[in-house]
Amino acid sequence: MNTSILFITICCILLTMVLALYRGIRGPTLYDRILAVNGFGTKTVLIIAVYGFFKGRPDFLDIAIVYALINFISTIAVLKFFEYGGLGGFLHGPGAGNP
Amino acid sequence: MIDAGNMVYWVVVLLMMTGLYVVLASSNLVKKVVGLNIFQTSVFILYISLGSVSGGTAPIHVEGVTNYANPLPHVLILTAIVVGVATSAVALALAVRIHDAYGSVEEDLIEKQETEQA
Amino acid sequence: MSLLVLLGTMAIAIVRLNRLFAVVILFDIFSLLSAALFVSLGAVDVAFTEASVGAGITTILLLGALSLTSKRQRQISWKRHLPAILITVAIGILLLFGLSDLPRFGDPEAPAFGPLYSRYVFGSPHEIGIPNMVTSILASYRGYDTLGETTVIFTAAVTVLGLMVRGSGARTWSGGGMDHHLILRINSKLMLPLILLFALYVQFHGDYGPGGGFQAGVIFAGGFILYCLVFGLESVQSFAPAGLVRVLCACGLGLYILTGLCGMLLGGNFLDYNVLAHDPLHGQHLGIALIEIGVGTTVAASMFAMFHAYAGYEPQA
Amino acid sequence: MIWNVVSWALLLSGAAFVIVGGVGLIRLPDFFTRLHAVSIPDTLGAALISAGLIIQAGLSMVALKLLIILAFLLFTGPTATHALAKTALHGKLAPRTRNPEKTP
Repeated sequence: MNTSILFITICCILLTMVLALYRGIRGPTLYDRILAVNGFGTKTVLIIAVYGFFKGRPDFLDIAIVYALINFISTIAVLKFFEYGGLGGFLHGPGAGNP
Repeated sequence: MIDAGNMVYWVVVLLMMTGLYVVLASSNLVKKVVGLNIFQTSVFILYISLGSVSGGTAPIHVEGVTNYANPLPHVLILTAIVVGVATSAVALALAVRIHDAYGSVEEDLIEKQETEQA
Repeated sequence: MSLLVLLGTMAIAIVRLNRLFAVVILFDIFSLLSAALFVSLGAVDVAFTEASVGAGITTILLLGALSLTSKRQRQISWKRHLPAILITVAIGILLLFGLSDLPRFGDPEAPAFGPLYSRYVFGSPHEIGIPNMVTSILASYRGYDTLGETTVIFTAAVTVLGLMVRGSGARTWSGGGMDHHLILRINSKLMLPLILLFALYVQFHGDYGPGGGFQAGVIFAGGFILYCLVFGLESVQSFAPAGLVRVLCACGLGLYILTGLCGMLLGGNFLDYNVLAHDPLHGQHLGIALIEIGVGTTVAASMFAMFHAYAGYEPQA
Repeated sequence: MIWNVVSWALLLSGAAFVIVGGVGLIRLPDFFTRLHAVSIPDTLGAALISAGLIIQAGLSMVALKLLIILAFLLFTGPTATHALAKTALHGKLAPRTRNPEKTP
């Protein structure tokens, strides 16, 4: 019973990942893609947490923590790239990163 | 050969083909690096799937478990991932310098400039 | 299984897109997916590395390169497509032939599960005395390999710095932060100590769970990169000046080699930890901890130095 | 036993919220409305699923790690979405309004 409930949860999260992936591939704006990546990261965190319980070895939650952190860092990097056109200072002036 | 258990290998081949295709077909050097990374990931998945065993768990010792995945490919791939990012950093740095020198990272445009200079 | 299908879809979507920025974003999702696949295949350490390296550092480096080159790819002509497709299909067919020789997926009789496997899996808890077999192989059984990999990372960092940094690299930058993102600034300030603390946990917990020097180094660098992104490049100069970071790159590798040499001086072989302490298990623990610190230092410093080289690069006219 | 049922209920409702967020990501008309859709699984879905798992883990290291994950998610998710919305507004992406000229 418990495993089947966990399995259903995993399936639901996977389905949502597919939906987010659709948004990531289709766009239409680049902000939608960033949003999709961000949502996708959260779902990966959840799926790894649930998967650990599903397999009966929930010791590997560290990976989920790394995901949460790295996802945040890369989202910020993408935003910075967007707004300032580079990772450092104002290389090309604000807004130059807009395609 | 065609059954669900071996699907991992099929995906490995598919990823290898896409990675190779990106490297061959695209003229943009940055996209070529992305293609190389895809190719690399396919090799990683191949190694890991060769080292996995049905019913085996992660190779971290706990009392009472005797069926582990093979840890050796994990070690090789773990270091290969970090080395992979280091080498792509070098490749991207070269691309940036090429962009400085030629004003473009498209292969055909660079070649055109080269032939004009010669 | 469905993860595999998703991976394939992602790869094909990456091929079709011409906007390089979208390609980078999709590649980010691609590495998240492959890391999830590694977890489901039982390779937790690999998933750890892929999550921190693939999704974090690679994305950031690709973005850095994109901001310094062009953001779009030119349309490819058919002259280029056709031979590429032919070659790819030919190699694909060859690979499919090769598949038939591979052992079945998950076959316990496969050649990968020979005597070496038994030695590593069943010998490691007694000979090395730590539960995580990946760490014991990485740091002890195959310490030479890891020394080589660390050297490669060091060399790559040196190459990137040589290619991208002109002068002393100690220029001061101004106005590089995300000044009007107030909430982001405050939250990042709160996050930074947690990230660094977690990196230290990963570093020293690597004997017992997934983690180790490589992963910890990348997470450590990730924390500093976040700080750089939000507060500007010059903000880190005060406590991590470029010169210090470069010295640390070499120090980590030096610590690794010194640990190996200590083994030789004490009467063992190079990278033989059994002789480092009064009994072999203690020696192994000590040796593994030392070289993990070395690896972590080199990786963290190299990653941060490479990020800095990309972010602080000024294109030549 | 009763705790098991509570945990299952939490897990399933969390999964339901995650799905709702996913559907919203597809169905809603423009970027700013989709932001709302993403924050549902980021906060409520994650909280419910973690709560369900914490009940299963009992008082242990695993439960603590789950709490840390939840804290990180609750911290980073809204921050990232907020920064994203701000960047989008700065990048001249106009929210869709009732103005008939702007409706597609």
